[in-house]
Amino acid sequence: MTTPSKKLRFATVWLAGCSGCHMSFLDLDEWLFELAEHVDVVFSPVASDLKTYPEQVDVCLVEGAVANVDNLELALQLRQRTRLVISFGDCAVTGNVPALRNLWADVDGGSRQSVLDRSYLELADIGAQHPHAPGIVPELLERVRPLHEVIPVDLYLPGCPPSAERIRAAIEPLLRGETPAMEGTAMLQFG
Amino acid sequence: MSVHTLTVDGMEVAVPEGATLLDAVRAAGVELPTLCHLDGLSPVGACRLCLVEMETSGHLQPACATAAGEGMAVLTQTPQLQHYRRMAVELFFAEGNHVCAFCVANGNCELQDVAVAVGMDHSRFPYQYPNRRVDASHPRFAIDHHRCILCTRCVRVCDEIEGAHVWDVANRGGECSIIAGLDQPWGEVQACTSCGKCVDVCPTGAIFRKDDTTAEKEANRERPQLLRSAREQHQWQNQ
Amino acid sequence: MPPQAVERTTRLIRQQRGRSDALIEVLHQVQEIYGYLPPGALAQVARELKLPLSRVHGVASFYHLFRLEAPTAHRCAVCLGTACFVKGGGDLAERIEGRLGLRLDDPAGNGTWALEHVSCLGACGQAPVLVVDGQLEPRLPMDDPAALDARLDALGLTAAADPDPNGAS
Amino acid sequence: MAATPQLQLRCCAASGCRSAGSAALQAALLAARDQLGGAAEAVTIKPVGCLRLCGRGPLVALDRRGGDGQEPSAGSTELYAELTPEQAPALLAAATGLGEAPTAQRLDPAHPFFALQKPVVLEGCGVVNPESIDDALAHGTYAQLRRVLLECTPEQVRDQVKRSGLRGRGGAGYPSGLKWDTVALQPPGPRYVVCNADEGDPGAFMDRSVLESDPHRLIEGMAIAAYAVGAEQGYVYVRAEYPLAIERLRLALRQARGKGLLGSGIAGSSFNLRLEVRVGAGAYVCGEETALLASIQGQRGTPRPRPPYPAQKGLWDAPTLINNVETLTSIPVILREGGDWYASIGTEGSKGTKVFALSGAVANTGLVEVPMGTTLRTVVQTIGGGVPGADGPDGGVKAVQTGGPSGGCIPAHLLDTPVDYESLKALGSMMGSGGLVVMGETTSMPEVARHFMRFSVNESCGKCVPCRAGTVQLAHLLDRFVERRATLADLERLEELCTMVGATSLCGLGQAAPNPVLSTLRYFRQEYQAACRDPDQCEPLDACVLQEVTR
Repeated sequence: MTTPSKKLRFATVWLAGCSGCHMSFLDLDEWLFELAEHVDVVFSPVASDLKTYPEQVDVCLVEGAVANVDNLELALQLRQRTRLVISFGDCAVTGNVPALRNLWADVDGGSRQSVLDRSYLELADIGAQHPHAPGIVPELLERVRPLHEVIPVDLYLPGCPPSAERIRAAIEPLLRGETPAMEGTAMLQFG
Repeated sequence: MSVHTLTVDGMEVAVPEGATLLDAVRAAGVELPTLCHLDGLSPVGACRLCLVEMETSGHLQPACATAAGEGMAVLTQTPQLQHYRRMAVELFFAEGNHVCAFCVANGNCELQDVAVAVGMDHSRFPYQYPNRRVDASHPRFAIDHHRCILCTRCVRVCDEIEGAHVWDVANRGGECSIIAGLDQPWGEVQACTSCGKCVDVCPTGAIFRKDDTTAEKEANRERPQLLRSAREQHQWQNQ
Repeated sequence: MPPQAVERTTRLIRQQRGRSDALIEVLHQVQEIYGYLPPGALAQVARELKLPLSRVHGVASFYHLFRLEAPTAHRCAVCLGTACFVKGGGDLAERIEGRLGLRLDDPAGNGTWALEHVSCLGACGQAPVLVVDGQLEPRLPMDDPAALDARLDALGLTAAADPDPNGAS
Repeated sequence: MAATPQLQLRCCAASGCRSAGSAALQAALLAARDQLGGAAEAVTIKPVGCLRLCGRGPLVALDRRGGDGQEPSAGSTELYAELTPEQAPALLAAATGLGEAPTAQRLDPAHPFFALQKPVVLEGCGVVNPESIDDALAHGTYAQLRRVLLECTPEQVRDQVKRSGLRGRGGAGYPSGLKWDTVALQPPGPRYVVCNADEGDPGAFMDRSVLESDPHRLIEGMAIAAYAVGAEQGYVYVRAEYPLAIERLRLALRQARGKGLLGSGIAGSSFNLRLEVRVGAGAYVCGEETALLASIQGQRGTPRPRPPYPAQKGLWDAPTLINNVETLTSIPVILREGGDWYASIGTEGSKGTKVFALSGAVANTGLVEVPMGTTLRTVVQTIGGGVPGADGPDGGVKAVQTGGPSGGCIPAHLLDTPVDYESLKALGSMMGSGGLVVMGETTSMPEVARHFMRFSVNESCGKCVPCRAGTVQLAHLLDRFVERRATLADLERLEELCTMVGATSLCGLGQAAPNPVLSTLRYFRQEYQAACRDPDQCEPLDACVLQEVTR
């Protein structure tokens, strides 16, 4: 039934997050082999070497919030090229920890300046200076946003990180062409 | 004692005179989410999660703050009510800074639980990121206003059970916040007896013990009811 | 706390027979004494009305007419009620913000002046209106910028630091 | 009888005219009278309350009574507007036939603005001196209180109120007689009567005018209400933004106590009543009755769920009658003329008259009392004179806002709607307390909606989450429409949240807060749609997406 040509084109993306969701994904251990029978991993920080997000992706797990222009560009691009986009983990779903700098949106200088000053000047032991490498270090957005505020999202998979069981319970039905039932503490609880 | 008979989602239940609609709903074995309500404290009807629909008039009433009456018929799970409840929970999440991942109450938080109960997988309303305060001036406890949902349980338990009235609500609208004394650091308010009841009743991780870290907070939300029955009925339920 | 003010506060609380339901009335009168409600005065009110401190602060901070910080020397209120809104109250507020170099509803203002909004003064027949140091100013001529400027100048709504009062705006 | 006419100058001393300089004008008139001497000395100059056309103050009315060959009661009245103190001598000279009146200042009393009014609540407004109980007594105030105390049982009084069909003028339109019965028929014990004078709707100044113009009539109405429900203690809760109203009300209460019309054994009966003024401190929500009760008791003005209603459990848990200023001020006339007389005015479901505060983009702004059922067109165009400088079928009117932040915007094409509780509700607005703000063609409706939503954000008490957090979200959503960066999804979300906030908020403020949005969506939807970005014109990564996320 699952001939190679019918394999889903599967991607995972890492935006502004700690990569914990990807670690949890790797916690799926041997089930990953099963997954590999159903999907081709076409783009992923943990399972692929491609640098450009490919066309015609079926499913994409997006970890992390949208915090800088690179995140934004990739989010917009993957939306265009993906059938089913999944907000993967609390950072993508709510903004979570990366979005905490939004608390400073209304202070002088705004959240972008405040977080840079704090990180690179105030807390620096030596060589305090702002990172500056145009074209290499992406510019921060003034506000960190959850993924769905930037692009339409098809499925929300919360958790910080979502447990391997939860990830599996969300992906398995997709492989069968079904929508997973995202309900109850096991599937929905934040944190 | 007289009894009222009413129906909850079509099920007939009998509750004693003086019972609330919430009592009736529970008597019918129906689960209704609540946040501001806590047994043993006076009802305020503020969180709107326990709204039920009066079958004849179509009016929505907070079950916690409405007296059960003879012949009433209430609906608790209409699609509309479920829709409103989810939106209310989204509004709660969006107006504060609720980051479950590193919250002291993670796994023991009523807000987290109602989010699951109403099926909230994300908030359609943008988060507001209010820049609030954390007050750790009390020797044993702390209050993190980012996590406060203004349920006023702390205000009520301190006033009605402990009798100290350390807490109250200041300001209004979206600027509302829980204050101690004259909006002073908690540790400086002499009225505080350090009884910890506000910690026990807080539905979230807003008020917590300082020695608890992420996901370590244990609440004791039955305490007001136990104290009240001890005081009023002279019945002690030693656990 | 100046002893005289403390004494006056005690007296006015006694006039209310110490009734806790007179709290708002008492706060009005205490604000008359100090120009605002300093914490010491709130503490005295709480003590003498036998009310919890937090309750007194909760009430004082609920009502917009109670000030918890010392007011600026001059105050201007711009009405943003519906009639004033329709007749350009919003533009009027912006204009005054620019003239005085301050932000609407910032109690600190520019140090000398503070500009606040009021929801409606019931003077809708005279819209748009201002209240400048307690005096109601009706019918600001929003359609005639020169006349408006002259009127605002006459009311003293000019940045204090500005050497050329006509150069502002 | 002397053949010389009695001359009286009534100078408006209500706050509208005051801010336009009526005090200086009156002083100038007094000085001119002394200076002119002779015939001028016979001219009575008296301060009165609102003379209605507030937009053109200061106003003065000149009465000529009982001249040659006339009945003493007959005579003529001339009205003058926008008078300066310099014109005072000329006015006096004209009054006494010694000179030309300042014709440019003269108003036509036959103008529909005056001619179409039917003063019931405002009967004494602009006629009596609000600071003199003797003048009020001379005009018949307190006569009904005295009569009722001596001749009627409380049931008879309530019966007349029921027959009158009077409905609460605070906005909701609950039948007053029913409310009075509910309070009166509670188990024995103390009860209270409260006058809600916390007129907070932007655009409303009816109650302010009554308080400033004819406070004794309100006190009489309140005393009758107290008698009818068995209350011996009452409060008038006035918003602090009305200092002149408070001052005059306090003075009137002192005067009434001095005359034995308040206190113990009123007018020789066994009825006692203490009335106190409670001054608000700047909280719109205190116009909501349970919040008002909390505020009277010295607490934060937060509403509580009803039932129990204040008529059952109000101040200090005792049955409490709460009526607004206009409702209570209608009572003396109803008892004088009879409930049936009152019921003969107005429409089937909305009896009597209604006072409106007409303002905004309209030629004649001021206070208007008309029979219920008068069309909005009559009020706005015939009485109000339409938008200044505009013509066309609807006189440049785009919409009429009624009901303040709880009401809605009625579009010009529905101006033939009669003003009554049901008709306005059917249009998605409400009667509200009587503020009527006219909006011209240039007014942006999403901006109007945002104006009201910001008001609700500011005035939300913060107790329940739909109002506290929902109005904030609604205001942000409306920002997107005003700034023309909304999407069609925003439009959907806006409507969804409006419905939720309206259905689930704890009190009337929150429940009605979405009304200005919903009504403008209903009649001016195209303005919201026009403010939405066209998704087809927005490629991902193009300027408008970037602009949105990088804000």
